[in-house]
Formats: sequence, structure tokens, C-alpha cells
Amino acid sequence: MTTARIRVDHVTRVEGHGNIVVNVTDGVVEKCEWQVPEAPRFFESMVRGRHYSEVARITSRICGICSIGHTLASIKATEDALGIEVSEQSWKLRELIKHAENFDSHVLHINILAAPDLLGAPSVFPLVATHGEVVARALRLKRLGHEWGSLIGGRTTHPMSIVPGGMAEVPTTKELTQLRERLLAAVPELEATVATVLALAPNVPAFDRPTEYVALSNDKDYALYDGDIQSVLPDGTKQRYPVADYKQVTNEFVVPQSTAKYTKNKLDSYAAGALARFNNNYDKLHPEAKKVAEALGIQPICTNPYMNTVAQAVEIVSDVYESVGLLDELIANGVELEPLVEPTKFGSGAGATEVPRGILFHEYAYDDEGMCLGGNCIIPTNQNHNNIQHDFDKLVPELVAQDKSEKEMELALEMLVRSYDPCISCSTHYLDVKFVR
Amino acid sequence: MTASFIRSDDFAAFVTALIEAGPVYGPVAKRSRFAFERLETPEELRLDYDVTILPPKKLFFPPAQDLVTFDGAGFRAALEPTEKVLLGVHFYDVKAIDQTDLLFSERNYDINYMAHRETTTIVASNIQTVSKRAFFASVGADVEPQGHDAFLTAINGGYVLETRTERGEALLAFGAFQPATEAQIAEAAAVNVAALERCPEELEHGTEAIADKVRAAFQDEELWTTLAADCFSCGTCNTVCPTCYCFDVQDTWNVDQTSGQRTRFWDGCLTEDFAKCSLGEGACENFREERAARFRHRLMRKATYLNEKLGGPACVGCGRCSAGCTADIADPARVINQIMAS
Amino acid sequence: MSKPKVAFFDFTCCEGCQIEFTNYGDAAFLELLNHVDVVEFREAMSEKTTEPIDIAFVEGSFSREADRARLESIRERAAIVIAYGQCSASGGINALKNHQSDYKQFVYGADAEQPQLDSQKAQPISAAIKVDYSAYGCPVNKYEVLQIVAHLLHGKEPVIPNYPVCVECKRRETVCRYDEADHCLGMVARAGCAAPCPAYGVPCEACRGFVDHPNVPALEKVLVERAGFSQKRAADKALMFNANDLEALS
Amino acid sequence: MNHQCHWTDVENIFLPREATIVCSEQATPSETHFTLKMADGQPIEYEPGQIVELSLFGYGEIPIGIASSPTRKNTFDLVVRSVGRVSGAVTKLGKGESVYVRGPLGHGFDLTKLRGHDVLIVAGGIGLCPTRSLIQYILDRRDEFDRFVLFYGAREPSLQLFTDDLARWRTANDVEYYETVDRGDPSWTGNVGVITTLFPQVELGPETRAVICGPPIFYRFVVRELDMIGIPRENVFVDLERRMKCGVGKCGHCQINDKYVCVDGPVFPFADVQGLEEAF
Ligand SMILES: Cc1cc2nc3c(=O)[nH]c(=O)nc-3n(C[C@H](O)[C@H](O)[C@H](O)COP(=O)(O)OP(=O)(O)OC[C@H]3O[C@@H](n4cnc5c(N)ncnc54)[C@H](O)[C@@H]3O)c2cc1C
Ligand code: SF4
Ligand code: SF4
Ligand code: SF4
Repeated sequence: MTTARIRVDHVTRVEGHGNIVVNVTDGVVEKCEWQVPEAPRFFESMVRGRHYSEVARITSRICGICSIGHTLASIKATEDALGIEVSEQSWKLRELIKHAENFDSHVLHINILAAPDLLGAPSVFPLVATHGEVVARALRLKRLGHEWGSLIGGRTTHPMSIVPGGMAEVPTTKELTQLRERLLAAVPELEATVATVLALAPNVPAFDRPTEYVALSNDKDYALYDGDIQSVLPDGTKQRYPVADYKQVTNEFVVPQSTAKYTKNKLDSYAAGALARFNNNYDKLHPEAKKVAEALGIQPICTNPYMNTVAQAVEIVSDVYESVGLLDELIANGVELEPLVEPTKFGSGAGATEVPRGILFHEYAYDDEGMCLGGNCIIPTNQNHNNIQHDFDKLVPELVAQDKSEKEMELALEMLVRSYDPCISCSTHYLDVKFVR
Repeated sequence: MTASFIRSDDFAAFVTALIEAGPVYGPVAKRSRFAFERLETPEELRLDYDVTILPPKKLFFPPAQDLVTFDGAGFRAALEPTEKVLLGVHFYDVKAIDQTDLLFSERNYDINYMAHRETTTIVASNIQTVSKRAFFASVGADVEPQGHDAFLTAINGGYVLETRTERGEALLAFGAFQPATEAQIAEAAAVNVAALERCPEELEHGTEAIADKVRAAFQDEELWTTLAADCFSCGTCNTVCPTCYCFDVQDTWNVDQTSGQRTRFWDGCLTEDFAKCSLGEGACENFREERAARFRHRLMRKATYLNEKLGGPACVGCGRCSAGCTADIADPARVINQIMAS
Repeated sequence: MSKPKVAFFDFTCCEGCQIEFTNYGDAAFLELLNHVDVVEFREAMSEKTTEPIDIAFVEGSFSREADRARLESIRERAAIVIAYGQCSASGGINALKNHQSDYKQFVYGADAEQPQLDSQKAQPISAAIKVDYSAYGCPVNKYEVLQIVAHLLHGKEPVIPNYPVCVECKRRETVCRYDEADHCLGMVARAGCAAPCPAYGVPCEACRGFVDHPNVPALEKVLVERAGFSQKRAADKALMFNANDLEALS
Repeated sequence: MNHQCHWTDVENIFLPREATIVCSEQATPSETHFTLKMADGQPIEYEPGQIVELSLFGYGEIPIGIASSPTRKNTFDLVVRSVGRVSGAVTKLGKGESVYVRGPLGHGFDLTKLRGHDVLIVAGGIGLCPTRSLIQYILDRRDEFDRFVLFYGAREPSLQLFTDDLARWRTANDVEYYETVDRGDPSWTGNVGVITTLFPQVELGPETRAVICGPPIFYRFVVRELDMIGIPRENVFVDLERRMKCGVGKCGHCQINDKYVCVDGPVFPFADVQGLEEAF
């Protein structure tokens, strides 16, 4: 009978700090916990007294990997609070950088963080010797994602030019044309990446736990930048909520093992992320990405959390093709620097966007001078913590039943955490914030 | 040399022909300002510019220029100049180029500057818009601009191109030029004189009087401390100045850790470390430790130190430093007028 | 000769500086691996080491007393400690809460005193251990990081600018924010980033810290007179990345 | 353009030449004495007091005074104090290794002003290095000069440079050698005190030609002594040091008012620089 004492402090190859604690004695699971001990950072408090033009620059620093998404969600919330509607050009450029971030982050996660597990290596560094071409290709694609995002935002870690009211700088039409060529030129490398994922797919653990999936959704596209909140249940039932009502979906609550709050909606827990988007918005997926999904054998509603990485592979293909379409439109219209749209009011507002790890909410209130009174941010990894815990609760007994060794169990749990691609340093807050006006 | 006329309608074709023949640099719009950039189309050329952010010195003396490259096999010069045309330089910038030509060629001839300079054909142009802080009319008024190959003046219906050198003369082949009439030449001269009268700022005294009095003010610590109280030591006044040419030199390695380059970067005497020496055991001596001393050095350099060598002040009145200084204390016209009035 | 051993450690931060390390592209990154052995890098690898390290890159601020022991053990094992990124070098963005006394209550309400939420003032890691060099910036300039590594591999002290961002802005001929009716901190901010923010149309927020002797009174004056700030907003402006330094200067 | 030469006909002043270290000796804990030979066998032609730009690729370039006399052919000496990046790297080098030099650069000592006169050299600390070129020169052409007096001050006995030279000068009769240290140690039996304490020990006439080289504060005090002797300031020569990058009168770092230390100096008649407000 299995006896295991698993204690993984600071799971590696994830962003931020999370611990796994599992005690099994003679086949009886005594403790099985996903803990988040990340140092609290108080962003919601830090934004107080800062001008609206600075707020996204501050909250971008919540997370270095999703900083484009944080910037966008923050700015959308600010624009909502200030009654700003940006131009079509700004909207498209923002969509373009959203794709860049998704691509960039997924390329990193698939190749550098997740692939070592599937190849039985502790990290990407030993793979340089054994799978040199895979690593080189990953680095090339990562660089492409970086340059793609940098062209629009100035850089990918804490982008600069996305500001309330529009874009503070825009690329030239020539630069966009060059980007379009580069994206198309990268298609063979994308195909090779998909082939690698396909080859590794048999190594993806078989595990299923039907849950609720929450993502942005709209009628136009495979929503990343904008949409309503949508939930899909394992039976396919969908429901939409306006972003302003995000708190009704997240229903945050406190648990003792975590500095981050947990969330739940209709079921015990819900998942956000690539798989949640895939399950919600499959019908809006670009045809080229649908082809890849078929080839990879993933279809909605997929309830194996380990398949999140595979959903990410589908999304990188979608990001490239969707972006080529956006670029065609931008190039056809010609891009010009536009004056920023000025605030029409000062109040409070919420904004949401999809970051690589799932749906992200920001909300702020401003005084009449445009100075921030406080904020609230609910990040996808926090929304996933509860789901990870519920996965653990189902997975650990299954592993015990399969008579897995302690090492195997530990790896299976770490891989599960990593497949969510968590971004724990995002975990910013834990209780509701009351705005005082 | 000759004076020719080209009709406005034929001008774009002339610029296009130049662009097709080789690299052409000229003033183009950059947000609310202007900059000398390589032209891709004649439409980009903005001869109605007021002043560019950086002077044309960047073409001869780039902000970062490799002097030597090295690798495991040895070292070599990094210079590869190309023939190019620089179009639309205002006369004050030509005067500044004359100064840097002299300073880079005298005593030790610096091919890293001179090679770029000698491979450039400079076409000066009249000032159509006067910048907000210019005082070019009253500074070194008796110094004539020299180092251009041709001078282009916009007049009614077209442009007069007066050539000064063979290089300038060779430009005529690229456009539908015809000999300029006496009246056109006279109109061009009048246009250029008129520009001098539109300067918003003015030096109230002559070069020599200024040189003497500014130099005499050297010891007036209170004066310099007050003038420099708001100085950020940011070096903007140096960096944007067409007659500033100080540089730092740094060696860097490439990722292979064997090859690399020795590069010179623009430097400015207003920055804190400019005159700092290491003495060993962590000790340093800064020969211009105070902001006031650095501020004073620049002004001395503009108004007195180089006058003898240059035959006039080392300032051409472009007003770039005045407009660029965020604290608005760098304006030589204001500072000098204040000293002269004291 | 064995390659120098390099390790990355993280404390309170967004880990964006570590991510910059993955943005070099294949050629530069793989070439770099010919010169250093990465022995620990939690964000990207599972391997850990207890061996001596040649260069330790430490990311994140020192914001919990509980982190001191880990910092000390890194210092003991590492020949060179580099404060990697602004959180580590100065406290960075995390210190923006330092001037507030109610930040815990504001975010955690009644639960503010729970032990897992322990957080003191965010400080640079130099408040706990000796730091040899700093890679400034939020995020770091990845090309400067390459130069720092190259210098250290050759036993040369890295060259870090002590002139303001305006110098780099001018070198790349960016239109000054003040010419666009905006504001900027470039005049007091340490350069080395190549001035990307003004080039992309936004002010420099001095994310690499101040130059050695920033003229802060003049900055406030310019913010009030040229950018139209209130005196209070002008005084608070540089808090975003320089809360600790502003406190030290005042 | 108003000058006639063409860039293709002119040599590149920034390209150094390779030199081989034929001897390297730790002179003091922080200073290394190098003897160098040009790798192509073509010795550099220089005057006492001139400098070179010494470099190591990847580390950079620094100005260093030549510490030997042209009268001793084929090789030349440099003494480098380790204070930073370039000097720190250079002082780690040993025999057989290469360095790179540009030069000689600048103006050395004007020998025409010194020949036929009494000469006093006042050297402090590392200031002995550039003056050593002149000392050697005078000793090698002793009959061209009249009386030769040499003052040398070091902070402490262990920091004295060229100890072999010092030992010889102490007993030599072709130089009147006086030395002092700021702080003595148990083995030190000589003079203790700042450099000016040596002046009362010798009788010097106003016709003497004086040369001063030392740390920045040194000059003011030594000049005061020379004034008291009545030596006119045009007969006093100073060897100045400033931050320097190019060594060829372009980069601006070494500028003192309108003078460039690298091309107008480093040796200046005191009369020419005394009025320059930033010189001392
Ligand atoms: C005319 C002249 C003669 C000199 N002769 C000698 C000599 O014989 N022996 C000797 O050991 N040193 C001499 N020096 C000083 C020597 O040049 C500096 O110690 C050296 O430049 C320090 O450079 P670094 O790169 O090692 O130090 P860092 O501290 O890394 O300096 C960085 C840069 O600053 C500049 N710099 C810093 N300190 C000085 C300084 N004191 N002088 C000039 N530039 C400086 C240099 O350009 C240097 O590359 C002389 C200097 C001058 C101007
Ligand atoms: S004078 Fe003005 S531009 Fe010059 S360094 Fe000072 S603040 Fe900067
Ligand atoms: S000092 Fe100022 S006005 Fe004079 S040339 Fe230089 S930048 Fe122009
Ligand atoms: S934009 Fe900022 S950094 Fe750039 S020059 Fe202006 S004040 Fe300086």
C-alpha cells in the first residue's frame, strides 16, 4: 500500500511560488494541498493616489510574463472608468499585441517549461545537447514573439505604448508589412512545433475531471482582447455575463493554505486558460487552428487538465493566422499616430482580457483629478488555484490506486500544476477592496 | 560657380533622381519636430522645417561609432564611408560643420569624422520657418558659412540653386535646371536676408565684448551657482549642439567573448563624470565636481575658449540647447545677455 | 577550464527580468551557454544546487524578514552577487507601498495581521546582504545584462552609466516628452536602458533609479511649471520606482 | 571644404600598434613596471615627458606617461598603477604578453629650455614615472645640464617606486637626490614630512629650471616654495593629469579651459597655465 510524503517547496518552471503537500499513509490520503505562499505585494493599495496614466504602468508589474495582458486589462478598466472609447486602429493594434503575448508565452511554456517533463528531462538546458534543434527552434519562435510584441508595445515585458486613450506610438506600415512576412515565414517552424507536440502527446497523462470553464467570448472571433464573460459546463451549457458583473462569477473566498483567494461559480471550482478558451470558443477558432486541433486529437469539451498545453499549441497557430488577418486590415488602411482620446468622466470601471493563463479582471475608481482611489485585480492563476486543488483531490486517490511511487506521484502533481502554466506572482490580493469615494 | 533655377513642379523629380543615385538625407517630420533622416520619397522632405532635433553632425560623427573592431585574429579599423547627399542644411548648421571640420582635421586628422564628411555633398537651404529659440542672426554674424557644395533657396515658383563647388555643380545634371535670372538671384538673396530678421532672440553684444566679459565672470561663483541651480547635468545642451563634439570611448565584447569593438559615444561636459579621474584605492578626483563648474565650462567653451581658433564663437545660434533644456536654463543668448547686463 | 557557474534566484517581484533572459533568440542564447553553466533557475529548470556559485543573479526585493536567511545563504555560496532588476537593486515598484501605513488593511481588511501576509517595507537586497553589482531597470536591459556578464567573465568591472536618460533620448533623436505637452523623469533617471519609453511616446518613470546626484528640487519645479502638476503630484511623481531613494534624499 | 588632404591618404590615429612586454615587475603593491618593445621592431621615437595611449582590446585605452628616456633605445618603460578597468587588467600581464600602444602623444619637456641650466625636479608619488624619462635623459647627457637636484616624495617607504634607481641616486654624484615620506616605518631613517620639507635642505638659485609632477594638491605648495626662491614661473614646468580618452585633442575630457592636456601638454610652462582657473 502506498505511503508517500510529498513536499515540493516552490514548484519549478512556473512563474511565482507554489507548494505541493501530500501525505498518504497506507493508501489513505491524509493531506493533499496546493499552497500558495507568494509574498503579498499590495498592488491594489499601491495604485492609490497615482494618476490614471500611471496605473497600468504599475499594475503591469504584477506579472512579468502576462504584463501585456495586465496592461491591457488595466487600461480597459481605466478607459471604462473615464468614459474613453479608443479608435479602431488602437483596438486592432491591441489585439495584435494580445496575440503576440499569447504566442510568446505559449511558446515558452510548451517548449521550455512543459516539454522537459514529456521528454523526461529536468529542464531545457540538458535538451540543448539532446534535442538541440527543438531548443533552437523554441528560442527562435520565442524571439519572434518578443519582436512581434515589441513592435507594437515597445517591449514585451512591461510594454510602453499602450496607454489610456489609445496608443502612444504606432509602428509604420512598412514595419507591419515586414512583421506579416515574418509571421508567414514562421509557419514551417510552427508546423514543426505542432509535430513535436503531437509526438509527445502519448506522454500526456490520462486524467479527466469535468469542471466549469470560464473565458471571454464574443460573436466575432476567438476572444482574446475583448468579450463578455462566458462559462461552459461539461454538458455544453453556456452562459454569458457582462464584464462589469465579474464579481458574480468569481465569488472569491478565503482558504487558509493560500495568500491568494480562491474562486468558484456554478460548480465547486472552475478553470481558466487555453483549455477554457478552447472549450468555450472552439467554433470561432481559425480554420488553420481547427485543423491543428484535429491533428492533435483535441476537441471540446476536453476535460483533461493536462491537455491545456495541447490547447496552447492550437492557440499559437490561431495567433499567427488571426494576426496575419489583422495585419492585412491595418496595412490596407495605413497606420498613423492618432491623438489620445481624452477622458469624458471620472468614475469607476472594470476591464477584462484573456492572458495566456486565462481570464483577467481589473477594476479601478478615480477621483475628479484622475487620481486613483483604489483597484481590484483578479488574475487567472488565482481563479485556477481552486480548480488545481480539486484536481489534486481526484488525482491523488487515482495515483494511489494505480500504486504509483512517491516520485511518480510527485512528478504527476508537478506536471499537473505546470500544465496550468500558473503565474503565481500575479497573485496579488486576497480580500475584497472597498472603494471609498 | 553658377546659379540655376528649378520650377517647383520639377523639384520632386530632382529629389527622386538624387535618391535613385545614392543615399540622400534631409529633414523629415518626426511627431511635432524634425530630424535629418535618409529619404525614401521626395514627399518626406520638409524644407519648411524650423530646426531638427539633432544637428547634421550625426552623419559625420554618429552617436555611437566603432573605431576599431577586434577578434582572435587581430584588430582593424571599422570605417566604411559611403558617398551621400545631405539636403536642406540651414546656414547656421553649415557654420557649425565648418567648425567641426576644423577641429577634427587640425593637429591630428581624424579620419573617422573626416571620411564621412568628405564623402558627403552638402546642399544648404534657406530658412523657411524660424525656430522658437533661434538667435543665429546675432551670433558670429561676420563668420560666413563655408562647407557646403550648393545653396538652395525657395523663391516664388521654384528654387534657386547656387553652386559653390564642383560637387555642387554636378547636382545640376539630376534636375531640370535652367540658368537663374538676375531677378531670381536677387529674390533669393532677399529671402535669405529676411530670415535673419525673424530671429525671436538676439545677442545684444558683439563677439569680442562677450568673450572678454564672460571670461572675466569666471570667478563669480555666485553667478554660476545661481545660473546652474536647476541644472540636471543631463547633457542635453551638449548632445543637441552642432558644435559640441566630445566623446567617450568604451570597449565591449560580443557574445562569443573574443571579438568586440572599441566604440566612441557622444559625451557631454555637463554630465557628472566627465572630468572624473580614478586615483586608486577607490579614490576619485572630479575636476569639475559642481554643476556650476560644468555649466560654466560649457558656456566658456561656447563664448570664449575656442574663439581664436575658430575665428568666432563656438555657438551658431541654432537655439537647440535653449529649447531642449527641460529646466530652460541653457539658452546662451539669455545667459550671455544676463552676464553682459550685470 | 570549467565554465563559470551562474544561478538565478527570485524574491518579491514579477519575474519579468528572468523572462528577459529567454528573449535573446537562439544564436545569442546558445552562444552564451558556451561561456556559462546555468546551475539553478527555478523559473525555467528543476535542477537546484548547493554548490558554490560564481555569479548569482538575485531578482526581487527583500520584503519579508523570513527571506533574510535565504539571501544570506546565497551570499555565502556566491563569489559575485548581482542585484538583478530594480526590485532587487532599489526595492523597485514594491517600495511604492512603503510610504503608506495602511496598505495591509486596505488590501486584506480584517485579515491583515494573519502571519502568511507578513510583509515589511520593500527594500533592496543590499539591505540584507552585500551586493557586488546591479543590473538596473524594470525590466533589466537584456543587452546591458549581456555586457555585464561579458565584463565579469573577463574580470572587468561592468560599465554602468551615471548620466541621465536624456542623453540616450537625444542620441536616438527622440522627440522630448516636454515638447509633446507631457512630463518625464528622464533628467534625473539613470541611463543604460537606451531610453525606450520616450521613444514609444510615454514618459521615463526612472525605473533604473536616479543618477548619483539627482536634482530633485529642479525636477519638482519643472513638473509644476512645465507639466502643470500640483505640488503634491510633483513631489510624489518619482515614487513609482524610487520610493526608497526619495526617502533617503529627503 | 576648406582643407586639402583626403581621408584615404591619412593614417588612422585610433589604430594602435602591438608591443610586447619584455619585462614586468611588481614595483609596489599596486604598481607594475613594464618594459616594452614594439612587436614590429620599429621603436617609437619620443621625448621625455610624452605619453602613450596604452590599451588592451575589450578593456579599453588609458594614457600613461613614458617612464624611460629615449636615450635608452629599443625598449621603453611604463609604470601602471592599478586603479580601474584598464589599469587593473594591464597590471595582471606578464612577460611575453602583448599590449597595444598609440603614440607618443603630446608635448614633453622642452629640453631647449632646460639645457645649460641648473635643473630641479620635484616628483610626488606616481609623478616619478613621467619625470623618470627626464631624469634618465639628464643622467645620460649629464654634461648638457648644470646642477641637477631631484626631490622625491612618497606616502610611505613601501610605496617608493624604482627602488633600484633610488638606491643608485642616493649615492650617485651626478644627481643631488633628496627624498621624503609622509609616514615613516621602523626601518626608515630618512626624512619624514611632506615634500616641501625638503626645500630648506638645499640652496637653490632663481636661475634654476624647475619641473613638478605629482598629485593635484602638490602643485600649489611646491609653486609657493619656488616663488620664494624667486624662480620665474616661465621657468617652472608642470606635468598635468586629467581624465583622457582619445589622447589626440578631440574627446574633450582633458580640457582645462582652452587647453587640451593631451596635445598642448601634459607638460606646460607654469606661466601658461597658472591663469587657467581650472588648472589647479
Ligand atoms: C597625462 C597622463 C599621464 C598618466 N600617466 C600615468 C602613468 O604613468 N602611470 C599610471 O599608472 N597612470 C597614469 N595616468 C593615469 C591613468 O591614465 C589612469 O589611472 C587610468 O586612465 C585609469 O583608467 P582605468 O580604466 O584603469 O580606470 P577606470 O576607473 O575604470 O577609468 C575609466 C576611464 O576614466 C578615465 N580615467 C579615469 N581615471 C583617470 C586618470 N587618473 N587619468 C586619466 N583618465 C582617467 C579613463 O579614460 C579610463 O579609461 C596618467 C594620466 C594622464 C592624463
Ligand atoms: S543646462 Fe539644461 S540641458 Fe544642459 S545639462 Fe543642465 S539641465 Fe541639461
Ligand atoms: S550652444 Fe546652443 S544655440 Fe549655440 S550652437 Fe550649441 S545648441 Fe545651438
Ligand atoms: S523625453 Fe525625457 S528623457 Fe527624453 S530628453 Fe525629454 S526629458 Fe529627457
